Amino acid sequence: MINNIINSWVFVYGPLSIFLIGLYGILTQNNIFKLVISINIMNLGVNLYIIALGYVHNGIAPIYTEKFKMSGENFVDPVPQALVLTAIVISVAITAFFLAVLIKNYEKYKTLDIEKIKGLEND
Amino acid sequence: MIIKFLIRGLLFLIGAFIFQVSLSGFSRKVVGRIQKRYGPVFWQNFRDIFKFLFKKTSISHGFIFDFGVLMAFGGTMATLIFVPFGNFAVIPGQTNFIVIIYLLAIGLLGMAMSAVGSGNPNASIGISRALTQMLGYELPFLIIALIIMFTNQSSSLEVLVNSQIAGTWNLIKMPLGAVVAFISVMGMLGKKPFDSPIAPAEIASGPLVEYSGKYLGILMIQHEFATVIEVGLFVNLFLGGGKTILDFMIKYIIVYILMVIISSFLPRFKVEESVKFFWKWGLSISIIQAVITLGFYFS
Amino acid sequence: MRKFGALIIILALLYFLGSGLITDLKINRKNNLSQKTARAYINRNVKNPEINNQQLHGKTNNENTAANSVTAVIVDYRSMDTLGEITVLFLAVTGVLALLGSSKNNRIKLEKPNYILKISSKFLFPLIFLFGFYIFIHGHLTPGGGFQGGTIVAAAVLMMYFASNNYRVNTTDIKILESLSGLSFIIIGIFGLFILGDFLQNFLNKGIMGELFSAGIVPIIYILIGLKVSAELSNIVKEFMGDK
Amino acid sequence: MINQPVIIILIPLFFAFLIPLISVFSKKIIKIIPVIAAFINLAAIIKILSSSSRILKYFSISGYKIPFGINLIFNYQIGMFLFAINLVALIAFLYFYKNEFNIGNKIAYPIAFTLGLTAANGMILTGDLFNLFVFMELAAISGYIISSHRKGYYSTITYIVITSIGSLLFLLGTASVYNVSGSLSLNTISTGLQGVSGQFIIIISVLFIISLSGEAELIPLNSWVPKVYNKTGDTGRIFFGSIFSSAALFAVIKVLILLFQGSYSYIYEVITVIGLITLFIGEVVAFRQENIKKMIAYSSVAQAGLIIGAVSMAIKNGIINKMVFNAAIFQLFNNIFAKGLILLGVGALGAYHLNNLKNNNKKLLASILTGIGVLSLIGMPPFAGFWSKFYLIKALVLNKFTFFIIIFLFSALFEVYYYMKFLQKLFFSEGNKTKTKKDISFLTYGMMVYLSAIILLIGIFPNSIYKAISDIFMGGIL
Amino acid sequence: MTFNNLILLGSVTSFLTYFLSKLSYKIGTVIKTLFIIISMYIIYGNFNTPSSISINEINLNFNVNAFNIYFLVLASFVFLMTSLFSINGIKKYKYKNSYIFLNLLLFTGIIGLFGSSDLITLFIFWELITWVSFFLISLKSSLSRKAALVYIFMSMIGTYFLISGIFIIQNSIGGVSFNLIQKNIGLINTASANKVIIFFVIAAFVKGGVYPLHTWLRNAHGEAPDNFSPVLSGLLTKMGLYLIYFLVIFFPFTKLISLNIASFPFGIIFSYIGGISIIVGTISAILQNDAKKLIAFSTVSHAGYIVLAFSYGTNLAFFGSLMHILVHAFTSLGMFLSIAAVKYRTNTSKMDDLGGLITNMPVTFTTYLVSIISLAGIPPLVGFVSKWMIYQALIVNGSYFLAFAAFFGSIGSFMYVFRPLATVFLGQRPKKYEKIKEVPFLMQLPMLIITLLTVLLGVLPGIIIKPLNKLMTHLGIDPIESSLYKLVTKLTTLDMVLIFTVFGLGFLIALIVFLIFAKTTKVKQHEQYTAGEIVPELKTMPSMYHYSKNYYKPFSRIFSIFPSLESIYNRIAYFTKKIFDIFDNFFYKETVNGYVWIISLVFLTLIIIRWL
Repeated sequence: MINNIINSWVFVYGPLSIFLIGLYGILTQNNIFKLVISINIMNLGVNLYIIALGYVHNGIAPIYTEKFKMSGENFVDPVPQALVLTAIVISVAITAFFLAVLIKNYEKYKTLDIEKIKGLEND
Repeated sequence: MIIKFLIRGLLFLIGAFIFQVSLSGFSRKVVGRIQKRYGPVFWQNFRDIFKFLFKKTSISHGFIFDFGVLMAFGGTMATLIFVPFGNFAVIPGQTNFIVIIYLLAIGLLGMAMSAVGSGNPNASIGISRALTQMLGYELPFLIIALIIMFTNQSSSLEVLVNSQIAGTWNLIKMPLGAVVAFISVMGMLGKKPFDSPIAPAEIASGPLVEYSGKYLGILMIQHEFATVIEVGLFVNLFLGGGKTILDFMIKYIIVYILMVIISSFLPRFKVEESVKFFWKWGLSISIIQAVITLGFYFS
Repeated sequence: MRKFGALIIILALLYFLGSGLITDLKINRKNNLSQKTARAYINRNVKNPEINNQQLHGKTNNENTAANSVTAVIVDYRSMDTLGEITVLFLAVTGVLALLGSSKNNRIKLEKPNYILKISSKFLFPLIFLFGFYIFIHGHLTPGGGFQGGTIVAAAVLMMYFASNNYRVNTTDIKILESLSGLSFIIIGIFGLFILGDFLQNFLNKGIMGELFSAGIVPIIYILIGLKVSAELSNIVKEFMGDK
Repeated sequence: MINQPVIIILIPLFFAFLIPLISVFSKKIIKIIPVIAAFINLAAIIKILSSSSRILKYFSISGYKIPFGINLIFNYQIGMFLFAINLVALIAFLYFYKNEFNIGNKIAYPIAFTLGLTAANGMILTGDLFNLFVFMELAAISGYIISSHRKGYYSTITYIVITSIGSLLFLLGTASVYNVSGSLSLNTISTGLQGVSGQFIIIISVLFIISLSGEAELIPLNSWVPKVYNKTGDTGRIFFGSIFSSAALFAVIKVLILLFQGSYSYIYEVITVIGLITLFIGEVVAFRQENIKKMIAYSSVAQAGLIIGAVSMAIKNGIINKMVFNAAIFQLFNNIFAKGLILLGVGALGAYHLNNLKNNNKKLLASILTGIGVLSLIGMPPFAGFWSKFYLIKALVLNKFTFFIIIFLFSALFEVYYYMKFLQKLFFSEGNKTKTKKDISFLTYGMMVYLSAIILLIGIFPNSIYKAISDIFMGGIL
Repeated sequence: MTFNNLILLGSVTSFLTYFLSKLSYKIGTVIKTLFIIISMYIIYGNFNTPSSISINEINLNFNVNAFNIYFLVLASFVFLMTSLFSINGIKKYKYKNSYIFLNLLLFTGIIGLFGSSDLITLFIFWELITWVSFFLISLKSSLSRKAALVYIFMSMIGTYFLISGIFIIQNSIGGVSFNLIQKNIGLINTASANKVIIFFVIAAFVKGGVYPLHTWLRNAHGEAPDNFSPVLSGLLTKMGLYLIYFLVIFFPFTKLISLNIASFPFGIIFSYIGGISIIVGTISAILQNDAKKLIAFSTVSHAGYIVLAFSYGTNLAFFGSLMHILVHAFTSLGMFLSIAAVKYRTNTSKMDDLGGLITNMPVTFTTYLVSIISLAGIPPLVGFVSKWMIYQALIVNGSYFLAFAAFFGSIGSFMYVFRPLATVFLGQRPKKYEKIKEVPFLMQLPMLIITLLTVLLGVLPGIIIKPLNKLMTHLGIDPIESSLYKLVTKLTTLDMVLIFTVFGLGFLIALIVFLIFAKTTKVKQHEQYTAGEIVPELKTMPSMYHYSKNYYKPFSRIFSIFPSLESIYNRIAYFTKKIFDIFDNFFYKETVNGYVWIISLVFLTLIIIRWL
């Protein structure tokens, strides 16, 4: 019983709440830089979620060594780790580009507040 | 054959001319008496007409001015040919109500054309009033006529007349309709209170303002013929025409004098007032009449 | 008000998402790989499923002999993802270049670089560099790999930037490096296409699991990835330092 | 051997990687590289089409069979689609080569465009869920770069935030799906998903619907569209309007059909509603625009809504209504050319705002060619769009989708209205006879003539094309 | 040469003429005229010989039969007249060669539409005509462009209803060719039949300009190029009404007689709509200030006549409606052409600014006069015949509201057609128009032809009645009995020749009377009696003395209280636009996190609606 609750919080609710905290940040913040950070928090939440789903009870890292040489060993799922790796790299890429755009945008409007920018922006 | 019809037609026209002109002269006397005047002699109108016709100088305002007068005169005479007079019709079997109504329009159109062609604004104003008022009085009249034609399943005046002679007059059958038609005919004749188109005081007798000499004479004759047609229509539709010409004439005279007397009491409507009058009362009454009659007919 | 509404929204989302997913997700104890493709990846028996419960380490097999299953997945089983991934990184770096590269040279100057850092970086730099290379050369044996190694190398470059104001990275070299590594990745893949009929198919000798020179093209590709990533990340560093 | 569809992805990728290397030696050559890439790609597609069947076929990569390796799906119909998209891409590249190369960075934008083509091809071809995610991200980032082509940084920021939220939701969905079904390739997930609870399916479907609606310009993630269309360059507009949106729509349709296999009717109901709302709002908002770029943006939003709505309308508990589905696909196919032609013409004429169009009589030919595109888009004979709209209405009426057809035709009214207004302004605008800012090169005329010739040909021979692209997932489902 | 080749040839020729008229627009117009003549010949040649264009599995089937040859000939005639007129008429146009090209394309489209023998073909040409005519209308001015936008919006409504109706038919019958539908009409169930009828009629009413959907007519007709307005009014509206005759082709005529198509009294409703549209059109026409817009509204009221007579359901009325199509084509042709001629010289069709042009352009005047006499339905011209039939039908069944509408229409038409006559051709001529001359002969020619035909058909209606009787028999309706100049009906017989002779004789007598009396002295236009004086201002500025501004002021005072349908529509349009703007602001004019709010709300709702 208590185990289930802990499991559900560690594996599902925790990562999701981190993700949603990021979403909260986007919903409430007007500063573009804070938006970048919020998106990264959401990324973090998602990555945690994926990794958590990949975990097997008492699993070990999926690497064959002298110690674990049989294929029947209780490895954790390697696929989510691969996915997370890809996701991280992609998020790094997006963050980098976002920051570059942010710099240029700041040069253009001299502010990071989107409410102000909305006023300045012309169609 | 053709010659026979021609002669009949000519005689008919001349007869109608003499009859109606003397009648209108007589009616002037009647009006005079009503207004506590002595009034002219009954052949006064002949004097006027021929005086105008034989006048030396008569001014023309160009081609359309003349052409319109001819069109009005010719069209009216052509219309008159189709009206049965008692048991006498110029061309038996050719007395179609719709044809008459629409041929009558030619006269009006010609008159209007030539009057406007004179280029006098008073004439134009008069014409525009006349046309507007026409939209007023024609509709109730046509509705009533429609009912009559429908109940007799024919639009030939002779048939209508004979059916009335056989049965009862439409005056008794549909009194409301008769009243409406009577008022409409007064509108057609341009008698008071419906004489705003030719209001002498404000627009100098409107369409006729530019006419003089023989033009005026011709137009007077045309007006008399038009009177014959319209009153004759009323007599044929409601008073059962006549067994003989004499019978017809008596009814005709009664109706005409009645109209003259009534109109001599009344003031003048503004044009939109008269249109409203015809639509409010004339139309509604005629439609009531239609409902009643058709109800009887179908039951 | 706005904050409050946001709070309500995310709480509702948390409730619905969590309680919707939790019932069917196979977590922790419930999670067993037998129904998953991962089992085949781990057992390296995608091509011939009959081999089960047998020793793989120190042996050879005709499928994949990378000791690190994650590497096997990344570089062999799902290598198309990896190709796309490095393309994404490459593209992002290009984008950063497009935006920041146009502006003139205004390199961030530290008014007084840390003395210790300045001295120590001189000999730390080759070590970190070496470490990074080690990481991505041994990607198929130990944890880590091309991306991790590349990041370490870029970190070294970053350190150098902080260490001294007149440190420069040569743009042309970076360009050539990332371009060549990317191209050779594709070319290797196309070799596979021509030799064995599938793109990125492992056409080299598999060797024995656990040795350095094993697993055919896997280490080669991972090295290429490492080079590319290190080049690209240091390019990012360079651009954000405002260096031309 | 070489007939693997993967090379359609690889060729542009290869040239994109080549560009930095070339830039070291000379910057002149770069501007021709994307053109070469698209051209070779077209040749490759034709080569592959010549030896491909109509049945859906799975091509494994790195030698591992389904569901273990990543696989690409391909058949003749998909080939036709790729051909259309690459053709428009070639034209866009030519336009870029002629007019817009000198704007902005000379290395980055060619790379971005070339990789954009790669991403579009990948989104269409891939048969793997996570691989689709990767290609969508690739498309997104090239989109970010393209959208910043004319310094519209704020629009780019909007675009980034919205699409990255979408992609994160997609990741959530993918991870959950993998965890439950244990596989990532589109056609095996559905078997793995059997016996899961309804709630799970709801969450998954909503996650996928919302996340996929980003690139496909559907509500709720399409708020970036007008901003980006307004701020990016001409080539970028062609890319967004004609290439990315079509490829993304195709990807959505693929997921709808291969992943969910037509079961779970809730998904399709939701998507029908979303599509209809998108259609209606897009048309009526476009109807109010004075800015032509935004007008076309909203109209493409509406088109996406129409197509998705029709497709999901066609799917009902596991059975595809072939008539509606094929008609919708035909509409999508015609849109690629029509929208490409319109955007090309708008760019070439510099016609950006309804009220300050200069007198285009000197460029009457270009206006007329643009007009052909517009007439085709609003479905007037004898152009291609007429037939797709015709078949769509036919299918909808014959299947008694009354509500759908009412909304569809009602919004089509407004579409006709504003596009006709645009044409009037284009043909008869009595502006002062100032010199228009750029006059159109012979090459651009050639491209426009080429596209309009295609549209006219489809208009005259609709059925052969219709047959060629009908039953696009034959064998994949049902 | 068969019919399908004619269509192909037409579309090719139109493109050729575009480039040829770049040399000189006269060449283009001449080619156009020749092509129309040739096509008339070919249409006669192809009577009852089906032919089809089939490009991969799309068959455009054509067949000329007793029914549609009437419309085909009418179309070619109208086009012939206008293109003769426009040989000189388009001299001042800005986009000459586009005009010629589009006009010829439109001709091809209309021939294709009338010649088509299945509904799909008909629909394709319908769409083609819609956009071609849209561009034709927009050719003139910025005002005409606004009008064209309204036009295309409303006609697209019609188009969409039409296509839906067509597919409903295909769904329930399994084919769209006319013969097939006629054969298997039994297969269609009542509900679908109702739908089909309503959809077809809406499409027809929009294009035909019948009451609730007529609002596009005024500006489209008024602002369109002067040489195109006759086609628009005389033909394109008829093209709309052509559609409702399919109700007779498809559904047996007996059902129409009982005013009860497919279990619903459509006949009554449509005839009443026709009546309303007569009245509304007439009143609005009287209130117009621009000659072309006035004629546009007369088109509305006459479309009302046709609909009324069509759906009234007796064969006499049906015949009347068929004939009235021809009559109205003639009259609107004549009126529009004469107004176009006036405009060609004076560059305006505002009745306030014109006057006294009769001495300058007598031929134009004659055309206009004859046309309006025919329009007002005055004997002995052709207009009287068709109206007479309609009246007969109405009187026989004594349906007095419809009769009231019909009478109102004809008397009112008398009122509004007289106004241009008075204010444009008669009255005082403004100074600036003293020099202008009659239009060149090539422009007079069509007007003369129309005048002569109007009189001839009026005197000898049998010429047109005989083929129309064939048409009726083709539709399975018993024809009306008539000879060359006699029409016999239940009420009475009409003898046009007699009326004509009597009228002629009356005119002769009047002439004699006129001539025997004293000679007249002709005076200048502006030497007039006003209170016994000649006004001096008349010499300097006669227009001051010309009564033309708000001619029917008293009448308009009566109707000043009623709001016009157009203004109501405009208000609706305004409100819808505001609503649309709200959408825009809500979805697309936000900051980034505003968008994210929308996203998360949608996300939440999508989950919740299914969850609960």
